[in-house]
Amino acid sequence: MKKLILASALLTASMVSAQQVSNITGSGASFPFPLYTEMFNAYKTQAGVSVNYASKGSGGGKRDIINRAVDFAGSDAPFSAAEAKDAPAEVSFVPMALGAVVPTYNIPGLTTKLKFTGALLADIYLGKVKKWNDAPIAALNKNVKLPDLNITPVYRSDGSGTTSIFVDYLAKVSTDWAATVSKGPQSSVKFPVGVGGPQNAGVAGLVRQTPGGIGYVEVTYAKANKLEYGLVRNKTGKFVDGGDLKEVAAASDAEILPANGIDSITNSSIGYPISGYTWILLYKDQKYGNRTKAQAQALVDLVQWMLSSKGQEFHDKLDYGRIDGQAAKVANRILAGVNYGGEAIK
Amino acid sequence: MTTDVKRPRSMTSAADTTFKNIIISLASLVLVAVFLYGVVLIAGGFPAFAREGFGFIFGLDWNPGTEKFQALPFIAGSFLTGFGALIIAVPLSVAAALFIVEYAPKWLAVPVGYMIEMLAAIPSVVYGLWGIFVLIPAVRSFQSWLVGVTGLDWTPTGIGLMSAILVLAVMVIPYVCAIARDVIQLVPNDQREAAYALGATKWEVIRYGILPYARAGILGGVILGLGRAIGETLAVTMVIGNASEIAKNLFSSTATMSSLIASQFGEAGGVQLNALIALGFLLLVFSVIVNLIARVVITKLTPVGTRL
Amino acid sequence: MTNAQENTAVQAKTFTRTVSSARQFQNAFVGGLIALGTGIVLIPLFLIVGQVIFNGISAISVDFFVQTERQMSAITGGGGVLNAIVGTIIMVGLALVMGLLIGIGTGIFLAEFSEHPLVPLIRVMSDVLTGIPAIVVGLVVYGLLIATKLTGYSAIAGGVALGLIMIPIIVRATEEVLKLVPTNIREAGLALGLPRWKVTLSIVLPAASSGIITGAILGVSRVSGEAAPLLFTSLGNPDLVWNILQPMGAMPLSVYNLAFKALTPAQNAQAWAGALVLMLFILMTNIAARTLSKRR
Amino acid sequence: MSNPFQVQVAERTASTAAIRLEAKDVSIFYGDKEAVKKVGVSFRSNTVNALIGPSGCGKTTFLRAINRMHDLTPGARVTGQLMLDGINLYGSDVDPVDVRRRIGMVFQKPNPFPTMSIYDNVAAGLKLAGETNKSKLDGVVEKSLRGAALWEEVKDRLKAPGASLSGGQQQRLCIARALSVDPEILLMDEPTSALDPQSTARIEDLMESLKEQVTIVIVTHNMQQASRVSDTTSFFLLGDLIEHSPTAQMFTNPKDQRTEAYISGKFG
Repeated sequence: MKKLILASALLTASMVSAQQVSNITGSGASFPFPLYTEMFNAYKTQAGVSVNYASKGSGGGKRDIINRAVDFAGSDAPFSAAEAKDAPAEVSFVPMALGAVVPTYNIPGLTTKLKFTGALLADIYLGKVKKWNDAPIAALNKNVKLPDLNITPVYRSDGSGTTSIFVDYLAKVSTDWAATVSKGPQSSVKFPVGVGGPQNAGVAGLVRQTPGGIGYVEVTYAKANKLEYGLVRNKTGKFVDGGDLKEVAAASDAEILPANGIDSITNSSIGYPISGYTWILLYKDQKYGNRTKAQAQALVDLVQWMLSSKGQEFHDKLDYGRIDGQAAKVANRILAGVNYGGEAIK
Repeated sequence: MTTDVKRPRSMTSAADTTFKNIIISLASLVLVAVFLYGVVLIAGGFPAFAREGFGFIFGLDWNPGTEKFQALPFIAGSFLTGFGALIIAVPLSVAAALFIVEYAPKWLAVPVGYMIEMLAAIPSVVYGLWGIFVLIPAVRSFQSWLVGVTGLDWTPTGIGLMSAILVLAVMVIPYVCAIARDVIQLVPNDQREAAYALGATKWEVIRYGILPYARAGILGGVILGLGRAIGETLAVTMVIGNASEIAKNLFSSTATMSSLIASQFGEAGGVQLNALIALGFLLLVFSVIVNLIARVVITKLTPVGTRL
Repeated sequence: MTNAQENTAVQAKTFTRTVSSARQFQNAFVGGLIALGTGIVLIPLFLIVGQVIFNGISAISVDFFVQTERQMSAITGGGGVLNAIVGTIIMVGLALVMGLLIGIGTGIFLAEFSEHPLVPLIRVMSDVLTGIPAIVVGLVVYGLLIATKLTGYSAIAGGVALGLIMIPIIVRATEEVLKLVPTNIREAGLALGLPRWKVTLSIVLPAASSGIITGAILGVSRVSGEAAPLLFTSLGNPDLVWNILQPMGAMPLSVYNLAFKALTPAQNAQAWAGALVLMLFILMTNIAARTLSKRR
Repeated sequence: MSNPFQVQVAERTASTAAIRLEAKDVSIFYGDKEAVKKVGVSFRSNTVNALIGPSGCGKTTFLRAINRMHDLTPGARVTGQLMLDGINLYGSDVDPVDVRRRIGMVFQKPNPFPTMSIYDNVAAGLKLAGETNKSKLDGVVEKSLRGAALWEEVKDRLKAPGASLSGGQQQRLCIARALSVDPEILLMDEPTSALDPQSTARIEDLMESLKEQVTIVIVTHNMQQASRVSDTTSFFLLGDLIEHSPTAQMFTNPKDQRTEAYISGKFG
């Protein structure tokens, strides 16, 4: 039976290659999933190409692209050393959007936005700050009447790019965190205290249902579901709102994006400090397996469109940061390097 | 008188040999499938086994940050939630089975039986939804009440072992109940009549005339329920909290083998991926053992009228 | 049961005086407990069904059935689950083909060739398949078909995963009903000078068909709600696709994605609506199976 | 394909041999247990031959050996020779399917095919062997049902399920089914033991007319039945064939004391 499947697979594959490419499959990060959903819907109308993106997590996307099980992957994190080693050829990382992670909380009766520092967030998630009226919080929020309420930290129980950006930030601002929990970006870590909820919905649900709860979610999700979230102090000492796209853009502008497109912008000198890139991953040399030039072309067209103003128009509506300025130049240059067995595409 | 012309080969015994071979090949695919399960999981999980040794099974530290992968918390989680669910589900299932077979009039027994089976028709992901939006708040209220009464320094969250146990209990009830019902129905009627003839009350009839006969079969159903509970994934993942540690108390977050696979597989790579596949292998082994024990118990011990 | 009841009645009339009031109290008390337990069992059913209907009904519309997930938008709303409904039908269909072919074949082997030395082994292995959790099935099919690039993410991989779950259910049903077909039916066929394969396929199997169909429907109802094995194999697809070599959506996947990965509360309502549709489908298959097995 | 059995088929009508079926030293074993011991007996063309004896005497076992039904019983083994028109049915190049095609069987309990109509029950033998000619099938069905004296009762409801008939009708349906493939020998294993006296009488009448077409071997518990319907009778006891005689002689003047004891009801 396997033979039969294989035979029919080959048959269909050869049939498909003869036709115009109308399907592209991707998988990976759930962080940009709402954005990509809108983009790909529009792309289907505009270009007639169906893009199927399965939101399964950055790690799953990276694994899929390494296994060449998909045409492209989405990821909020660069390759780990092991992943880079497993990849059979060079994979290009095209930055596609910026996202921010915000601390959301549930304190009954509170109407003003709370202020946090990175160190405070780390101490909360390390279990060092236990009550909402503890001194470190009170010191930052002098005009707010804080209740004598236990803090319940809530984290993502599934592996996630959101966690990756959040813990990367905590590792940069807290030596304790870096020593005991995570040294850098990592999609699932062992949180010393708190409870885990699955997906954004799980975290948000837990926070909403738990008086005294605090969690971290993407700002997009927080806004769409009208969650309370706090401001975070950046290096300049300013308390920044992650929902302000200008601040997120500022964070990326503060750093020069390297030529490979990969950079961590958490704890940036200006802008919102818990921000990160999300990337589209594709093989630099598109000629592999029985991949046709038409397929390669279709993919590059898609990514180009996503980087174009037509693709980037959805960012504002959904509260993702655009890729523009220097980052956009880098992104386009990376995409221009994608080829088909040495042949340039376009 | 007859026109016995030569018959096509398909109408001879020779064709039977071909038929037999086809049937055996089809049946052998079952063996191939089981073999492939073993090969894929062992091959995929081996690096993790090799790295951790017996620590994989007996160690407590699962931490992707330090690349330490030891699975005891999840093995414990699977059995804790499984047995916990049974503690709740078994008495209720047996009660419901007795109600349907022995107590309820037919007009009530039939719809009640249908409704209990409907519980088995609800997809796991729906249980997950229900768990998050209904069960967890309910458990949290209970926790708050408990904290209020005892003054314990807990933060009620609703998420954790207890919620997983409850959701699993609801999910295994239809399985245990169906088997309990079947075996109680199989108890010969003269058992009941003999007991009644001695002047026993209904409960005494059940206690001394029926339960001793049905006990083995019910036990088989209970073990089968344990197998279901261990393998259940999505619903548990949503409510258990998925903390990589053994539950400290009834309400703390923990994880089961299947919930950990579901929540980490998507993001895993490298050794973590191997470790999750190895965990899949352990899960396979445990659930297969549990299921086979259940089958043996049911088939060997239930011939009607045999006492344990 | 009726017998037992009559007995109770008779006993109540004649022996009331000899039963001590303590025993009577115990009897009534336990009866009450049993009824209470049954009531407790039914509570979650009403809660869940009520919750699903209450939350999902608002998102049910014609569009929900004729549009696809591609048309869902966090910004504008709308869209439906046609892609997932079709995907579930296709993949469950594939699983059914695989389950029926291997399941009936194996069932025939176990029942009709019961002297074969492989029978005990294959019976145990079929039971082993029954006990394998769905998530492990997903892992293994992922390792077998996707990691090896044999099929890639595709409906066929999803169908194989669901088929693996369905096989043992059909094996068991087939074996059991074949054993119920009287031996003399087989002998009558053979005595007509028919070869054994013809007797098995054209006389014995049809005689057992309603039982096998019941088993198959139970299998369908069991796998239609499975999301775990599809997450790693069929991947999901927001578009309506018919090509089984492409990734494909399925109802449980849609419910899962809409509930946990979607952005807006309106999309969560669609998750409940999907759950409602899925539950109704599974309920209908269950009722169909029950009706058939009653008629047998 | 040189099958001596089939070659013989073409010539058999021309054969003048009156003996159709002959057993030589036939022993039948279930595992180590010898259920039928070195039986030698012959049955002539167009006769009814009864096998009688107490339960467990081996008569049914012997009957089932004639059309190789034991091939399907694990552990069963037949030794000796069973000849149809001089050809050993257990010869290495004889296909049991061919044997059964020529030697039909009617069973103790009526066993119509459960899912089939009356028509399909009778047509099954030909239809499943690949016959598709509708008018030929119609002809065979009518002829067989007439042969089994059932036609008049069922001709208006041929599409009704076979199982909807009464017990006696079902058994005649089974006889019609057996006749449909035009067997030369018809084996009947206590065909009336599950029927009421009236149905029994009908089937006994039927046997009388059937022997025009076929040679019948019938196992019966009922000695009156044997005396009424059969031309020869064989008495089995504990696996041995004690006596084989013309029926009239057997019941009036048995050669063996044990036969006499049995038919006079001293045991059984």
